[in-house]
Amino acid sequence: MDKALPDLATAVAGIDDGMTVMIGGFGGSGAPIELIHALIDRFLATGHPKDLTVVNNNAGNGHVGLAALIEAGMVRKLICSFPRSADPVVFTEAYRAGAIELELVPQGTLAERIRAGGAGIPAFYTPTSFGTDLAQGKPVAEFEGRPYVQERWLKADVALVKAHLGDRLGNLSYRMAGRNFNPLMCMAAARTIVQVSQIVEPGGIDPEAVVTPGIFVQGVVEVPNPAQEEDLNLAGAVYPEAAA
Amino acid sequence: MDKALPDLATAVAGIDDGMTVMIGGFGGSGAPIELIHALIDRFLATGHPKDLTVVNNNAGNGHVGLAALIEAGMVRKLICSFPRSADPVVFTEAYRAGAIELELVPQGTLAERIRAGGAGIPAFYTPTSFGTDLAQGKPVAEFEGRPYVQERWLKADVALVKAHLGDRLGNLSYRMAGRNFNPLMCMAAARTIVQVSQIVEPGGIDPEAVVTPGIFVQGVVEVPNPAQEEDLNLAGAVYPEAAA
Amino acid sequence: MKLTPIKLNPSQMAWRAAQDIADGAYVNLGIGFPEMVAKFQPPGREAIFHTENGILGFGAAPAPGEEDWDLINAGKKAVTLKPGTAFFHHADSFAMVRGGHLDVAILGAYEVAETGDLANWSTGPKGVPAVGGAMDLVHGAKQVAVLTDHVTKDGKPKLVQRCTLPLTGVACVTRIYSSLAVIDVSGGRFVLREKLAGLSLDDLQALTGATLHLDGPVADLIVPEL
Amino acid sequence: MKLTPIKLNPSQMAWRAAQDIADGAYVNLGIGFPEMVAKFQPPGREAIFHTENGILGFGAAPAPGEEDWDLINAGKKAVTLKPGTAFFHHADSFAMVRGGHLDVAILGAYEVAETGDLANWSTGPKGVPAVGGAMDLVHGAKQVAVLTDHVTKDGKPKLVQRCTLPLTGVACVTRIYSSLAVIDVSGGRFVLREKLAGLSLDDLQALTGATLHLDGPVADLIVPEL
Repeated sequence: MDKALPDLATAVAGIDDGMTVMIGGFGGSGAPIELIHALIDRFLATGHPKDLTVVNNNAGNGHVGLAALIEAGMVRKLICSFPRSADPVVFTEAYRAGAIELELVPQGTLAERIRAGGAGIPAFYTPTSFGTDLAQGKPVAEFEGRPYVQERWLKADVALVKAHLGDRLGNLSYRMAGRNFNPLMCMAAARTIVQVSQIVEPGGIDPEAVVTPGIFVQGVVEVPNPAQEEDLNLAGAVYPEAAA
Repeated sequence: MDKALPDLATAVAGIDDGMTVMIGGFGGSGAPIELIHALIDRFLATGHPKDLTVVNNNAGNGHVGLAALIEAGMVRKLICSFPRSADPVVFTEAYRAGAIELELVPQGTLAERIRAGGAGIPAFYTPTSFGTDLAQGKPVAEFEGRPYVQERWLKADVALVKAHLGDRLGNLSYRMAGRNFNPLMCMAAARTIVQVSQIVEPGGIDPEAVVTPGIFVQGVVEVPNPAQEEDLNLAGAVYPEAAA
Repeated sequence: MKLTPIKLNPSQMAWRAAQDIADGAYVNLGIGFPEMVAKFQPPGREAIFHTENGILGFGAAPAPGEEDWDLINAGKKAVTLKPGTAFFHHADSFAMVRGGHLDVAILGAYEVAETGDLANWSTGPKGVPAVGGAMDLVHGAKQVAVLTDHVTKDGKPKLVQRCTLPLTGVACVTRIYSSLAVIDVSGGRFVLREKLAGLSLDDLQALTGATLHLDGPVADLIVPEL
Repeated sequence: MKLTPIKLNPSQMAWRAAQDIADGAYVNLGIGFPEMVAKFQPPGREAIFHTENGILGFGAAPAPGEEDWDLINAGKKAVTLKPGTAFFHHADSFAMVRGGHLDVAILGAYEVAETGDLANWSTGPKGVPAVGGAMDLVHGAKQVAVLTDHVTKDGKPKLVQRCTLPLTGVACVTRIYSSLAVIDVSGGRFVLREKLAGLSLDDLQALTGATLHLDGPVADLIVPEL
């Protein structure tokens, strides 16, 4: 078994129009910038994929990564908790123009819905959002005298994930708070594609410190020294550069 | 903040009659034998605690650990998935005599109910047990054309847990498959008491390899070279020895 | 290989089941006979074995005296580490099971119905009930296979129209490796795929509690001597 | 210390809130002013700070130029490691929140009602809505405190009978640290605990949109110059 992929173009080859794509990261930490840019490259070359539904905590920052994906016109709908950032101009303009649909989900509910999708739990109850606009239309039930909102699982066709180390079996470790949504999205997607800073031999990650066991991963591509979204934005980067 | 406890007797001092006690371990792996035996010592000296509801995957093996707790007459009810073992005589006799109540729960549902208790999820839906005797009396709902059973969270007053390394903040690592239910039970109990093979300085566990963050732990006691239930049973051990 | 025996022994059933496990498959083997499947992986294939108690990618049993009792499988038997083994807690372990991430689960059976219903956890109100992970495993794995003698020790069919014992799961079994045949469970019917060459279809039907349907040719069930 | 100012500045509000955080408390500080509370921990007390994006026990901001952008808080600001820091994923992070494991969450507010209802995520249908972790944090933490100016920039009360803006949570706030007073929310009432010495009860009531109840003596709200 060898889940290693030769390059980024191969890694994003199977993503089709209309798919739901989970993209890891919280702001820039743990964001798979290179995978996203490879997907944009494919769209610019072929016109596909488009009409994507993207799941991410945020809505991109500046003109790289997720913001660039939106700016390229590939995203029909965004499911996120916090579509604000230091420079949210791309999403904000698309949203105000009615060019992108937004499903706003409380952050903990978003995380739990994704985990539920990966764990085979079609629905669960949470106190979060009870009595608020974000609970509208959702079933409510009382347990032990307290009201709860029923939330549904969230699954994806593909997850694009950033990890630190990976092996050919798909075992992964992360780097600090770059972990965030990434391990959950690995669980919830039919096909999980991971960029790692280094591919190591099986056993190269301590079995006690494997965060994502390989069963949740379908492909691993090595991207040494990956870009950080914040560094790109501080430098005023735009992707693709030609669009600047 | 220092969650280190001076000895086992102190560690089990706050457990009262009628409490629900989660006990970690799968069979003997990850079973907090020394904490259990300290609790038996207290019962033999004071007559308390008794009428306990115990949550564990199994029902004990031989005459040590959980089996010894049952044999001492301290357990009113057991919530478990698999009350069989190589030598399940203690539980089997108590059960046949009507001296102990059994709530049988599928293993994955047991794990998820405990996690739900720790995560503030009062109920969830699972395909497990649909159409079986173990779903009797539970609400059923259909999602995307498939039937599911509603299960409720499980919480405890106290969890007795075995880990490998621990620090004074309560951060824990485990040893191989000794992990099992232990991290979940840490989350689901109002008071989690952990025996560790070694107490290390904060930072002594790699922050990437902390399995249970300290927020889920209230007390840590050092038990170097802890006994393995299997070794005790292979040696024919009985606890307390006087009862042999 | 010699003449086909009257019925397969457990090793031979396990061997046959192992032939259907693809390279790279994620597999959970139930306690007892199904555990033997791991021994018969065809050369060149590397399946990854999952055990409910939180290990993925473990190795074979250690030499006697080399056991580490923190490194056991769901049957509480000692196993070993391999490069790439991963440990995780029980909730993550059953997320793998319930979430549909396993390719194959192979379980034992008291009864299997033509509806795919399985009974394998309770022989009735007598005795101490114990379910373990069986009810979880029958949901989620892409293939739920059963490894079982074709009939009980008393000679009664274990493959039946409707189960009489308490169910483990409804409409969950997809394939049966019995001591006499390989049978798919599909659309509420038993579909015969392979049978021992020395056994007539009529004789096999007589040992089966529900109709065996044919859907294409029936191959000979051929296994090595084990 | 000098004469009590007309109103507390954000640092002084944060200082006052910090005095109520016990040694060993697990604390989540909302984005913005509440983040300042960490700076004012009294000597000898060690609170453990949680951030939604998966860190427990992080340290202060790094020196400029020393940022590691994988080591950030929920406000996407760089933080630092401390001995005993732990990393975890978002589901575990919100298990801590929703599961009742935090001792204190301190949040900002647009409006707080005497019922304990909080509005702090949306100023209405204009603009881009963004909720983040606020709706989760108001459930689960044993104490949900609000740090806020007592009135809006236009001088309107932020402490009201009923919220008019979209709610973050129902009956969730337990204590308010305002620029003028410390107020408990209990039994559907505002209970005044401390107020600035230079402010009469009548003046404070005039700036408050619901009745201030007294339950025992009202202490002077005394803070250092910051």
